[in-house]
Amino acid sequence: MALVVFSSELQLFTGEECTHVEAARFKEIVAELVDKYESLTEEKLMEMAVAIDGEIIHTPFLEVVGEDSELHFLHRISGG
Amino acid sequence: MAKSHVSTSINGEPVEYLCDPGDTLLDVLRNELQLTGTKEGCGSGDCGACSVTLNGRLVCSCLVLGVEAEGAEVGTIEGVGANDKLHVIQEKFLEHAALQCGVCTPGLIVSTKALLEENPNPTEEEARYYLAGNLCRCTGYDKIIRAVMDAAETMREGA
Amino acid sequence: MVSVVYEAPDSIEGAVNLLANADVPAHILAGGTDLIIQTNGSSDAERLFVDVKKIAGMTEANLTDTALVLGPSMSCAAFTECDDIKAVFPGLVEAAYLIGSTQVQGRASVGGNLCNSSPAADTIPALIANGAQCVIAGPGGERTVPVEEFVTGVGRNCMEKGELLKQITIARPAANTSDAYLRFIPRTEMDIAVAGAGVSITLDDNGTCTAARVGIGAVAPTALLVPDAAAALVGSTLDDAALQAAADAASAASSPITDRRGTVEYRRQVVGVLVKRAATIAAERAKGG
Amino acid sequence: MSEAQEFKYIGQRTIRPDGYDKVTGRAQYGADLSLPGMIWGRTLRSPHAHAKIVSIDTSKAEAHPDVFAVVTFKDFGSVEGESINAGEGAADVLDLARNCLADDKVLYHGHAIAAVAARTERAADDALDLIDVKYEVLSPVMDVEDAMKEGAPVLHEDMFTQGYEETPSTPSNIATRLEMKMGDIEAGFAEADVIVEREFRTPTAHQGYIEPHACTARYDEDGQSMVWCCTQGHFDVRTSTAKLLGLDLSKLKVVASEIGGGFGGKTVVYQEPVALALSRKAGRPVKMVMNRDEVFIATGPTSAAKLKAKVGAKKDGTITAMQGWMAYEAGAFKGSPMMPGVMTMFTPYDCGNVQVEGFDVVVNKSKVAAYRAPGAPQAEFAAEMVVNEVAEKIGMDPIELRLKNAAKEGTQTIYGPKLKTVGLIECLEAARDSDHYKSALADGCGRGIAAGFWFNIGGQSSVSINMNTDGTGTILEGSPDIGGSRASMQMMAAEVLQIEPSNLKPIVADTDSLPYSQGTGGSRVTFATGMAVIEAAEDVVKQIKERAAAIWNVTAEQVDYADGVAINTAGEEKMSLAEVCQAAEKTGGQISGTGNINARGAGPSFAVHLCDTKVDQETGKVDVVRYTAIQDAGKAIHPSYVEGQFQGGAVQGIGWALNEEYIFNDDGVMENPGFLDYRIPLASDLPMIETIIVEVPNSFHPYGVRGVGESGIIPPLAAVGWSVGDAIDRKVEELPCSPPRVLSLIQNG
Repeated sequence: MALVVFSSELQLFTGEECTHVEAARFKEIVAELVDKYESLTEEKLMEMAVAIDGEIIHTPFLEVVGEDSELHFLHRISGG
Repeated sequence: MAKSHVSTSINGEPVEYLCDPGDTLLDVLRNELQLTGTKEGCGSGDCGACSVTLNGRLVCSCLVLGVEAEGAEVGTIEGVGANDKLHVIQEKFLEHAALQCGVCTPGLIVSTKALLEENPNPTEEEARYYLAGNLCRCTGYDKIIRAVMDAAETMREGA
Repeated sequence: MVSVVYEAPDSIEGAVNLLANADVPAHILAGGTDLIIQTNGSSDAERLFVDVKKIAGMTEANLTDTALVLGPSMSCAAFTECDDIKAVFPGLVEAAYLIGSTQVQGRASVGGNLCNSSPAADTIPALIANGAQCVIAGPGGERTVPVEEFVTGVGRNCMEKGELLKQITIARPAANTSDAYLRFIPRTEMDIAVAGAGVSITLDDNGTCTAARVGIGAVAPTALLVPDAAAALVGSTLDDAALQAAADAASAASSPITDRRGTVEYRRQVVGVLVKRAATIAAERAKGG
Repeated sequence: MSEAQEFKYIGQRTIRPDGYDKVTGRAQYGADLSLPGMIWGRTLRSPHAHAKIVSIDTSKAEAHPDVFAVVTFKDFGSVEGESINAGEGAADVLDLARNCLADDKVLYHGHAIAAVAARTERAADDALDLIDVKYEVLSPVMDVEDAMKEGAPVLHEDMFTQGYEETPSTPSNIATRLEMKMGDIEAGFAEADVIVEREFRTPTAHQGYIEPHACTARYDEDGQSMVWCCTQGHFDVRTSTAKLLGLDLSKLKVVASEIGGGFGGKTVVYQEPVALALSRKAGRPVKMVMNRDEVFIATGPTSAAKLKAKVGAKKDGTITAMQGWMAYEAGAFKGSPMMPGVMTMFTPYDCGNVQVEGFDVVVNKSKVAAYRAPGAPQAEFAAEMVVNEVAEKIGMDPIELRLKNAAKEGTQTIYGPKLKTVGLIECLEAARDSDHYKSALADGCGRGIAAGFWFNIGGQSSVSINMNTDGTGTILEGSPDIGGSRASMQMMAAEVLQIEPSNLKPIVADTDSLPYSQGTGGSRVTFATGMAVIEAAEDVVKQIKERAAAIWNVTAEQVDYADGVAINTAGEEKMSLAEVCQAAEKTGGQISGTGNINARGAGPSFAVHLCDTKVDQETGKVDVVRYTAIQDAGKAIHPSYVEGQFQGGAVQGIGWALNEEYIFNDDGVMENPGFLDYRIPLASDLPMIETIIVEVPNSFHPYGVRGVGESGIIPPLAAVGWSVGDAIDRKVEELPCSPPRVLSLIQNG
């Protein structure tokens, strides 16, 4: 099961720091999370970037998530 | 108000144009004569992007009226270097990567040419002060000054 | 529609005529480095520019046995190349050299700097220190005004409609006299003075100051002659106490404002520092000369 | 990627391919395009910092004989508050539209209200005077302190602070509150022997690019509209402009001119939609060029900020807790870079107990735009100043302290993931071993050191390489080249194709010629567009092999490609790339490679700077006497332009630290909107900027590139600030270190 760690901002929606999710791909993880947390929307999650095992992905969607992967949702970074 | 007729010389070629007496030389160069190598960065003489020579003196063309060029000799970036060969200063700017965005570059090259004509052997400090009126926001000036000093040396050797 | 009429007369009389008879706002165009910016944003429907640079003598400087006669529209670049003048009035030449960039130097002039009458003009304190006189031509003939009386307020001066600054004259100084001008700016170049100080010093053979003039700029509506600062120097060997007294006198004479370039307190302090430093340099030069 | 790669072209200092045009004045920038029948647009701007617009009467301007069109907000049609990718990340369309032309309120001095297109620029200016706007003037709110106060005038009645468990029911100027934390901050401080806590302020500062915003727009009712402009992202200009004017993307072509500097400030639209709206109404091409004062009052500054930093450490130098607080000005509309400020503040440190809280606050200044590592310089300034003070307090060398606590591979960041391979330790060691750090400090001087962290980004880049029949090729990329990136693209393609770089011509293609490409920003181009170039070039190589294989009647796998030559491993034959290209006509048509990617795996770039300053004790004037910038490039493709990025970033940071600041009067009117009084560094202000390129490869890039454009602006604020304080034996808490402020510190402590 992949470990999903929530930012303090997302914790406002989830009420917990992390959770384990059983899913093979990122979009399915999002579906699981939206199911699990009532106030968390797909839109909210999809507008964020994600770091899967430390690699920051700005527009995640089809990413394959490993059994022991660690996921962090974070704000998309832009730049100057 | 009728436009004024001006006969002048730009980069050694006779040029005539009509301009409003309130137009700056910069307006005339860019908008009437399509000599857009001379850039406008501020319109107030604070950035040097519009540097040209007027009767051999380095000036900001945004602070000269088009009508004042009557009978004068104007030198712009388009007149630096020959058609098929860059001026040493231009070559050195490229060699030293002395430009990033390049918008200040025409002004800096015109100014550097004026500097080295006045003072073929400037110290780094003299070069920095002479060029203080040419703002560059990209490079931090380091590579520009290196290019200027190298160009000076090369020109002295060639002289 | 804003429209400009441009005239370039070749004589003082011609210029005076144009200026005196203008029925629209008339401006004297010398280097244009202030005028062109100022009139860009102006809403005058029509205006007259009288370019005075074609008039004989306006762009030349002559140092005679008795005086410097300066054509007010001579570019600072040309003026600062005059080694003979630099030898006699190094401070004045420095002041001219400090106006703007190399590019601005190519056009700006001492006369233009004076006639623009900014409180922060660099050459005015140096002209004051050297006791310069302004020769003004007008419909009624010529008159001469000491430079410290020429400027009457921020951007204002004593010239009436139809008048034109024809010459700036400075008598050759006594032996063992020299000058210096310093200004303070946040960067090394390109800024308008936050404070400025021009000092002229005459020394006797023992190094005692026998005469001094102190002009300060950017710390009052006009550049000021500060007799108290000069008095603090005269009779001294420019020791620390005398220099500090002169600095204090300059600070006391100032009445600066707070604006984007400096605060009241800052300007008042710094003008004193500049007087001290300029007096020291002028004295060094007076010794050497 | 392998550890020690051998390169043929990468790492050389080639002459940039666009250089000739730039040193001869031929290169065409934003204001350099004129079209037949073109007229000029000018913008009416608010004289008030905060006011309701009661009415706008444009009838007199419209009646002016030289005027062709006047537009206001209404000409944008119906714009809804949805989010689009408008350059520097997601932006609210309605905010964007209201920033281009004010709707019912003006929110800053200089806020655009209407625009006129007329036969000449002067006539357009005259006509602006004929537009009658009636205002109900409101009190302006000019800094975060005032804006966050109870009862402060509110800019947006519909703005309720996001980021609390319960969204407040009354509107305020605080758009967002964000908190990030890890570990136990209280326990961390309890463990500390030394705690330093200070409050800091940084001013509103501008990107200060020399080229003002400029564009030429031609509306075409048949769907051939065109905008030519100087921008960091022409695809994003197309998105925004098309949205505001209700056009399909295919009906608008945006051409990126050469760009005269951007630094983040040219990632958003200001005039482009307005010019196209004017052109639509006027039936003529319209050129709009900002004056310098418009650039200052109405475009891009970066956030002024108020910050607090608190750091605890043990006597041995172990940092035990780091806490930060920051409030960033967003300007007139929400969206300051507070978030990256929170994320980057303490990232150079491997500390488990961290907590940072940030606020995004609207004020009556122009909407901030991205500026080089947006948000990081302010936050890391506060952090680095306090870290230096901790080192001072425990009597430890500041580099040693940083080495002891340096972030490294595996360091947990406050924003979630653990760091991959990074080069901070290598940068610190290079700083420690540098000639600069080992040199004695001259009398009356001070020395400062600071580190900086920036993420860098990847994102979408699209590239085509079209090969010609003589074996030369054109590289089409969609990322505007601000600092010489075409040279890097040329070198990377040359490295793959194994042909001379000069045989490849890189161009920035317009929006009709390539799929979407994200703009130039986030230090992404050499990394992400570089990856797209490599992919496109590999595609070309693949086709070269296939064509040669077809000619030799072998399989593509039997063909090797080396030194620009295809080799038949099953026979004796060889064909050069040029020969294969020449034969393309007979082997299936011309050869063209594509690389359309969404790059991930951007590698953070750490920087460490050293600064020596000398302070005039009687005037407070600061001179930078020596400066060294050290930064991890991953791999320097073109070392000269990498050094150029270090130097340029350093000097922008020096300017920010020393003299640059917006000055407003009591009515919120900017008093220094020009290069005369907004004092960016001059050639005569500076020494040479020494550079050390550290190369710790980024494993996600084929050549190890990280991206170097932004990190260099972060350390100077604290390196200069600490150095000044060191020279005068005081603690700097407010930037810039302008002479009056420094003199006051000297005299009043």
